[in-house]
Amino acid sequence: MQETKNQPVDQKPAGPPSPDEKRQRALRLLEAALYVAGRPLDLNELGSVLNTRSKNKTQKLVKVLMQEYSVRNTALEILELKDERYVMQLKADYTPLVKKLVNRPLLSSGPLKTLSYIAYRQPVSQKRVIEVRGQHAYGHVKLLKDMGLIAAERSGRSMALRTTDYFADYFGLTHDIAAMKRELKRIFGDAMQEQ
Amino acid sequence: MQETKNQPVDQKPAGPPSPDEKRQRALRLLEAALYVAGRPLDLNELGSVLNTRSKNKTQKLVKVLMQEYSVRNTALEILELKDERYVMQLKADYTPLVKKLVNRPLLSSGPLKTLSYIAYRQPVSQKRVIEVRGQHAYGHVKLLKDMGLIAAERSGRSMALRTTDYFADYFGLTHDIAAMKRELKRIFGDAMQEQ
Amino acid sequence: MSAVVKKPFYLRPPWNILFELSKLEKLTPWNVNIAYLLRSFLSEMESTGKVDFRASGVALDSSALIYLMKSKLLLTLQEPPAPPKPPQDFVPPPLFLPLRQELTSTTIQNLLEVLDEVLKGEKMLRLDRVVAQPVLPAVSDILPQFEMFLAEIELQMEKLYEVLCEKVKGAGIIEFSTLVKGVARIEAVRTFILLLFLAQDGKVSLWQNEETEELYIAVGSLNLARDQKPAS
Repeated sequence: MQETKNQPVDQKPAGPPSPDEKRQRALRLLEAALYVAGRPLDLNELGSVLNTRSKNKTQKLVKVLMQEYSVRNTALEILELKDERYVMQLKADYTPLVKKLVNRPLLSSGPLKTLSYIAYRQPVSQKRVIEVRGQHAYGHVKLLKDMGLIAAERSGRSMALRTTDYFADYFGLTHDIAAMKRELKRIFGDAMQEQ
Repeated sequence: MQETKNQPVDQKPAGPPSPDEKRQRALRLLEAALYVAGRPLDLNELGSVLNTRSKNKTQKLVKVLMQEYSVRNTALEILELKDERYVMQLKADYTPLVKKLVNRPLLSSGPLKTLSYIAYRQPVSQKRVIEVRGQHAYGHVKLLKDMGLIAAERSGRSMALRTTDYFADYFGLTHDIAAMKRELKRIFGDAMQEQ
Repeated sequence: MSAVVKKPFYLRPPWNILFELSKLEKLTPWNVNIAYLLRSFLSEMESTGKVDFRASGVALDSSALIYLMKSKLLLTLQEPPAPPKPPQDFVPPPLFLPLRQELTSTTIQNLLEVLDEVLKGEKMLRLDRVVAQPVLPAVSDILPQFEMFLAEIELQMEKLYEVLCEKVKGAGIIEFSTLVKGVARIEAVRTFILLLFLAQDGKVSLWQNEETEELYIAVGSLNLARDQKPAS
């Protein structure tokens, strides 16, 4: 971090920012948001960094940014997904060439196990998760919630844990829970047969 | 990495690539490498994606990329760190505006202070850390361990806390503990004077 | 006037302590048995037949003062010890993490690999339950024993109640120490527990003198036992 301290910051003129400067600032904020999230963001999330509720305005700006990225010669791209969500990602043909540099797991083994159990049995009560995974799973559940991989939802009188859209996006699964479970069971069944 | 499935690929001309095309391709590979790693890469690692052992050639190219990023109006930056290592990251002044979108556990200022203290005094006993930082630092130590930023190592009859290589990479510090402590003293010295 | 004015009794030890404030302040309050002083002061006054309200007032005031001194000491004792001073050490300012997009290596395959292990754990949990079930004694095995235990307690309670009714005749009250005089310690403990059961049922009343720690037992509810006939 120390190196960034004396970095030149976006130069600001003395007077109030011109419309073009404001627009440039908004584009950079959208770029920053897409970069740090590393996942698809919807227009509400993108609008929140611009302090606007206007989906229309946000969408216009993010499309300008997409255009910027597509005309520039770069390894990165910004894509529009269905449901008006946008994601910054590496262009596919670079992936195999650099993936050896990706060596940090999303989660260590304990929390990953807890996540896999929740994904497979969802919606599942926290009590059940702790029974199966042990007391330390309280910490896992908290971490998984903090990371946005799972969420708690009311299920009858108690709370149940389920995976989030971010979970589905990360692992390339469908957002529909029932279909996702079928998908997981099928992949899991295949994996078991292979052994 | 899953989002990159089924993406359009850079168009390639039919004939053999020109020297400029080769250079452009190398620059994009370096950009891709820095983007996916999310940590400082040394010239060997960067060279490996270019299939070259020439540190000189790699360094020249990465400096061109740095220059590209610094003249372009963008929220991202590429920095050169100690020991000829390079990292891509968000410009610091965008951090507060978009950090709510980050799905990794980010550290608040309490745990960060505990981390600073451990880094500064390492190897240091957990007991000492709790004495200086208070009871709540038990939670900080656990969190920092979970994030892989610190580790406990046997030191004589007791356990001592020290920072990990991942920590050094994250902050762009050298891996050598003695040299790192000197570096930190300089950084903290600057920060203290600024206050 | 030749008649010698006799010093009132309360200016003699031990009661004089209640009337000489200068002495009072030099005392260790724990050494003063207020209950004893006041009780004996009253009985002495009763026996002489000279009721002196001023003296009673001063005695009451002094007693309150001694209580206050005791309370102050208690409060001082209860004050938590000062927390140890944290060692002074330079705590550097927080290091702020730069934000970097970092792709992670965990894939759906990794997720499924660990799922296998987790589901095995889940199966074990079910097996544990199945195994655990027959080991638990059936309800019918426990209940007769428990009922016998309760019946035995009730029998013992009845016996003790009879003994008490016999012993309190006339006085209405009996001290616990008298009741268990000469019996083994374990028997005294049993008697005490049975008394608690009897008190719970409202068959006896218990209260304790805080000074002497003596436990007093009255058969029935306190007032009824002494002065009135129980309502039918």
